[in-house]
Amino acid sequence: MHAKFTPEERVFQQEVREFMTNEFTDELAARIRHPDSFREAMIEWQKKLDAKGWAANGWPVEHGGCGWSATKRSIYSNEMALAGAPDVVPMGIKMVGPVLYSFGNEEQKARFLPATKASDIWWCQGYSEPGAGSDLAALQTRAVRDGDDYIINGTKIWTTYAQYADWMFCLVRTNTEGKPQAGISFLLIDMTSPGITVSPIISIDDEHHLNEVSFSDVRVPVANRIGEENEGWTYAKALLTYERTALSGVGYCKRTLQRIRDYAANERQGGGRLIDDPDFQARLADVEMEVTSLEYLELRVLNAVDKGGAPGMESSLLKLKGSDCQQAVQTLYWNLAAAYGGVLPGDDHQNVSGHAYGDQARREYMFGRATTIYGGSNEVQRNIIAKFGLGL
Amino acid sequence: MHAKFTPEERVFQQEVREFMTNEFTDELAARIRHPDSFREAMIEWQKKLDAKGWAANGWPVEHGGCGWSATKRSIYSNEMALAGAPDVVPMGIKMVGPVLYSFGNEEQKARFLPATKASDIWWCQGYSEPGAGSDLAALQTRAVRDGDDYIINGTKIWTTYAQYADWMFCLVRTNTEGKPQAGISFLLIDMTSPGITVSPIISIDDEHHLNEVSFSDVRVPVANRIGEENEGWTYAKALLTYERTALSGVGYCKRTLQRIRDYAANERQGGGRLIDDPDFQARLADVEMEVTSLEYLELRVLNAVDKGGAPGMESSLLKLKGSDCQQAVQTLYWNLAAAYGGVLPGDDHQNVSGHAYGDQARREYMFGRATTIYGGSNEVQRNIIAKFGLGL
Amino acid sequence: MDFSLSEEQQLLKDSLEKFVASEYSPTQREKLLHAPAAFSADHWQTFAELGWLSIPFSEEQGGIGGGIVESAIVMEAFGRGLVLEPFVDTVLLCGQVLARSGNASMAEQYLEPLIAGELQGALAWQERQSRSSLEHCETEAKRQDGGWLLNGEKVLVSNAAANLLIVSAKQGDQVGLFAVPADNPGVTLQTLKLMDGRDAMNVTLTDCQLTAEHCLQEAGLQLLQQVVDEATVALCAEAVGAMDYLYQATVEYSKTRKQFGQPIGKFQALQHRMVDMFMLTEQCRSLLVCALCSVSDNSETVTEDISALKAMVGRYGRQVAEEAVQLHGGMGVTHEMNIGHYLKRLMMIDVTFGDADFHRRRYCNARYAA
Amino acid sequence: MDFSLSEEQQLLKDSLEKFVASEYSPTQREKLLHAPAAFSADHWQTFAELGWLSIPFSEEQGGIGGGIVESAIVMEAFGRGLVLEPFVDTVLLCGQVLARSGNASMAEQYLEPLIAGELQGALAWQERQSRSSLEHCETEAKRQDGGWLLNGEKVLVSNAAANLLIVSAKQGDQVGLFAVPADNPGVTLQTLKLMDGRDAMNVTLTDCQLTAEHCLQEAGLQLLQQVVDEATVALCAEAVGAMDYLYQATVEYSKTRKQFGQPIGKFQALQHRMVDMFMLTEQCRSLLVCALCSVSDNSETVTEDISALKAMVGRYGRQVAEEAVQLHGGMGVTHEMNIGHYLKRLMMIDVTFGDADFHRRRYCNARYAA
Repeated sequence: MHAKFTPEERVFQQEVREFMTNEFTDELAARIRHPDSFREAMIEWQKKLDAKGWAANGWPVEHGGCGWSATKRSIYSNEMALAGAPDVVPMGIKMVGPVLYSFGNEEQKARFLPATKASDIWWCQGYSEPGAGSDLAALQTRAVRDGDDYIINGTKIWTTYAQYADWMFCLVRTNTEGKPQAGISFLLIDMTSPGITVSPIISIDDEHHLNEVSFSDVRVPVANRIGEENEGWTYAKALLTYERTALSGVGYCKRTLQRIRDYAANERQGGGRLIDDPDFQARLADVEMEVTSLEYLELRVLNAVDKGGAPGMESSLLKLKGSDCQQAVQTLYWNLAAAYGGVLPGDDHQNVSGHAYGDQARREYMFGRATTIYGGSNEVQRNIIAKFGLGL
Repeated sequence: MHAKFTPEERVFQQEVREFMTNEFTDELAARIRHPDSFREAMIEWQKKLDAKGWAANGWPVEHGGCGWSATKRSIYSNEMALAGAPDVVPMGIKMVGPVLYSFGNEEQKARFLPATKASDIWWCQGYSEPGAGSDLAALQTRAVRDGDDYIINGTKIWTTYAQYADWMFCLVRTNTEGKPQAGISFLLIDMTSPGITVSPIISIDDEHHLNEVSFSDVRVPVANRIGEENEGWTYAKALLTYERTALSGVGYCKRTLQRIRDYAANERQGGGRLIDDPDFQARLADVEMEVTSLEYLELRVLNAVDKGGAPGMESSLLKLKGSDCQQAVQTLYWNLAAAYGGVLPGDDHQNVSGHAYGDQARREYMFGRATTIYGGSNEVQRNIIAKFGLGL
Repeated sequence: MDFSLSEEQQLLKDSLEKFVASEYSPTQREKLLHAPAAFSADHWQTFAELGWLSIPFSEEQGGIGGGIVESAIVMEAFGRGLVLEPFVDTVLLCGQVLARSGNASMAEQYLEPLIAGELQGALAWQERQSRSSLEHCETEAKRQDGGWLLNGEKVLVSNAAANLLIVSAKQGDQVGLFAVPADNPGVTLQTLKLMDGRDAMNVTLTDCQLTAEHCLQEAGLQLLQQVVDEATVALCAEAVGAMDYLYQATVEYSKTRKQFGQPIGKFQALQHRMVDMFMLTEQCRSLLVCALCSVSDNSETVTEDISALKAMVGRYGRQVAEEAVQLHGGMGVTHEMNIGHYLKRLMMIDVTFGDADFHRRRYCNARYAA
Repeated sequence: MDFSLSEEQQLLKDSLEKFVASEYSPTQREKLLHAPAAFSADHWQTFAELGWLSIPFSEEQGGIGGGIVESAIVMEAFGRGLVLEPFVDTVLLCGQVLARSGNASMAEQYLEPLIAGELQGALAWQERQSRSSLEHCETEAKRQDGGWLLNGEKVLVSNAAANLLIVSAKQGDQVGLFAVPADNPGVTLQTLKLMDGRDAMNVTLTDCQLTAEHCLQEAGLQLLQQVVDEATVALCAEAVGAMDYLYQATVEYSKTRKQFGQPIGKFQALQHRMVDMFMLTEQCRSLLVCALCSVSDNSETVTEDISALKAMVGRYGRQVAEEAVQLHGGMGVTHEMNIGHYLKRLMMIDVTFGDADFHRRRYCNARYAA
């Protein structure tokens, strides 16, 4: 049992670090931060990763994946996080990608996989509905067969980045009889189809990430259905597992803790430095220990996967603990920023507050409230672990 | 809104303080601490309180109560706790007493109330059964009518101080049909009746407080039934409310915190005093604030009762928060004692450990584990508050 | 000991609750956020007419002689409705420093318009390096020509509508308190928009000249601490009002929102968490009662009692709001639903006049120091 | 990076689990509590025969060259069964100080009987005033006649069966380590019974004379800290084994215990709490893996990693055990049921070599010091 890197792994680490330093420029970072340039800049970044062969690193090698060991995956995401570079937008490469190569037919794979890898398609996820949040199987959006098409009517909600999306992967009801889980199909929907309306939802961080997407007699070719009719739940469940593994956010936590330590070393409190305050230290240490334990929990899961174990209930554990850790880090960041975190950005924000990070601390705290809600709320994760993990 | 005492209240406070100082002697305290002399010494103490007119202070004045205001009751229990004096054993005066004067007939009142007040009867409570813990209504102990008697068969468990008791107040099943709450009767049982077996249960503090009490064809006169047959649940529910109000333990918490502060001022850690350690201070402060909030929660309830409000759901809140606070105080006490708390008493305990309080810290922590279980577990209290307090 | 309200206090409470119920629906409030200085000048006039602005002033000063309990009654009602008008800043901070400073000329000049609703006030104490410490003040006051010259910078000063600033400034070894009209040519103001919808400002004092009488107290730290302490209690009352709203709104939402075929309020795990929200609210209310009595009785433990209250409100206020967001699910994270606005206000209350950790340490220092 | 066990490690694990399953039922364990020194001399001989006592010693010293991972494998299995035999005291504390001290004569004299199961050891470091600090040592060692004279008192020394004590003692500015036979006429022992069933002792040293070679190291603090750190990791492995047992036993109990007409494991609020017990256990196991790698790799962050592990195990170990007691209801508070015994052991592990707060502060000092 050891956590050391081999010489080859060290070379890899150096390669990733250099790539991030050279390619993730301050200019690119600034464009990603700004809502107006976010989409274009993210695609540019993902294309850089793809050019290096890393965009879809977790996919099977035959579809352009890297076949990395757990150690290499951990090195990659660590270096990425430490450079402050964002991972790819998850909906394409991390969510629908695995469904496509696992359950799609040859034509679908050929049409969508390379384009997804190259970020030529921006995907969004059409799962939640106003009446079906954590109880996903209660979804009501109807797809009625009409010749070679389905006709879709209904509403999806909390759809992240729908305003940017070219395509949506979507769960629809093709049968209203039997158990709610039966009768669901998995469709790929062109967002330019007539009858789709995307309406923004403003979040409590005052940003526009989320949308409501409504369908009024939208035609979707049957050829865009993944797998069998009424079997969509099976594919979605497999996807949820991937999604949860993608959600631990340990890299984000580590990077933010690094920032917090740096800022706290410069923050003055009365006479001294905040980082020397025993109460602040105790609070910081509590969070750091939780994050280290999350990091090793994730590494243990990845290690087990390397040895042939499939991510099952552990992925729920990672989602649960990961979202708790992210919120704990965000709370600490907010504590650090204190009243300066409450100042909304003005024309001259940095000068005004004297604390450039106050604005970031507040946004991340606010944005992070959703972490324990989406992707299956933490309450649902606990139900899943109780049932499948503990046999209750 | 104020918390000041009137001159009359100040005189009362002085009177209680002097009584405690004079009557609760070190010699008596020592005998109460020792299991062999506990029963006799407690009766002696309760008789002193009764002679002063204070034993059954919460009873209606016509039965020997004091008619105190919330302020006076608070002064009384505060002074008692600060003197380290134990309150009366609750089963008689605090639990069965109110049932007797509320629901007993004249003969029962005459026979039992004065003797209970004078501590001439030691009561125990026969509620829980092996299959009926928090789900009290599931109790199975049968009482079958036979002329002027009931014949009792069954088993009660977790019966505190049954080894000392003269009488038990007891819930038995007189009807097996209908809802489980129907068909329960409330009986007073002479513990010297043939067919009763009391078996000790040793707790994790290695002490004998609890017992199993089994009934084999035990005859109980119908005259010892409180109220109507099959209506016992109603009387028991009323009693549970009284019991929970009696369980907040704020006096105990305050006295123990005082001890912890005193000991921590003398405990050496490396070079300095433990009380000056910022981590210990923070932990102590967290608990002290919780206890102060419990104290004022209780005072608010008592104040409302004075103004004519009946203790309802608030009593569950006091039980819930009170037991949490007691355990928090005990954990802090254990933290203070650290490894010395693990030493079991020997012939020369104080010398051995060098920390007289280590033994006490461990015992109280261990004994306190039951606080969140008995009298309706905290899980059941939460259910009650959700249902009756929040309407869920 | 008596925790009940007097008849007058109960009437005050009723009229405040009536005002909030009729004037502070989420839609009405949303509109006010876009008004100048982010509150309603009309409401402020109503407050003056109803006598609310005169509450904590003595009768000689034109008030009705109310105390900390009356202030808490106002702020708890305001907390339930997320009322935006700057009662704490103008009446409890600026007004109380004026009223208690012993400087009759300033009191005479400013209290009457303040009580009449014609003057807004603010307390400018915080500086970039001070974090939550009142005494760590680097703004300087120097005597000059029989008057004073102030130089320095104050940040995050609440109430951007203020006509009069109370400024703390170091003079020698002491912290003095000064009444500084906002239109003094030595004053530069920069408005900041805060997350809870309010407007604050940074204040720069550059050779700001004041007459001698504008010095309220040359050694004012004790007065400053006392006024801030009592305003802190009022802020905590506001927080308790907001927490009360949040747990009740969450319970109501859980009765209507269905998942897995039943209202989510039927799930035991959620029931227990709502019970905890209720319990945390009642705990904060209990420490509020404790602090109110302590201030009213001028108790020896007043510092500990106020810091205990602020520490608990800071921690549990945010916890209750976070739980409310979580139990509202997706709806909880939208700008449209008011739950998030309560969260933001409770977060701001936590960081005003020192957060939970700051007050826990202050409690420790008051209670355990050798 | 590789967290899997080698084939030999897996075999060791299997044989340990087999031993615990066959020899450590609650009834079997209860009997051992009444044996001399509260463990089984027969079991100890079995350990010696199976080679377990030789695990962490180099081949030159008669061992099999195992490392921290092997020690953790032993202790995790022992934790699941609440095994009483003093593996940590004799093998990991006394044995490792001897093995690493560089004092060949003492190692030669004592290691062979120790590995053969003929010698019991203990580490006598704690003093009345030291609390958890290894360096705050008032027992004194003075040079005399070419040897040493020790005076002082050590408390709560684990393993009352010890024939050989490793004693820390101040000599000048340094903390020396000495091998002190328990039958030295200058040694007085007083046995203490501990709540987890074990026997400890207070040790008084009165003009205790030792030859020069009994001084293992004159400046031994670093060695002492290193050996204690690694033993701490092993204790944490024991705790993880105990936590693992507790959450599983609670889940099983909840499937059979009925209340309100159904197994209590069907109540959602209890399900979520058992999920948390499981999660806390997995978190502690994750930090155990981290610390094992850190020790094995001789990482720069080894102090932080060990203290993080001990802090988390201290806090969550007790929390998991308290929840297990609570969810067992009345049964959880009886001496008869073994749940309470696990609680007691986890409480003792928390307070051994510094509790959760002590190690959090040590973590802070290592990580945030300017």
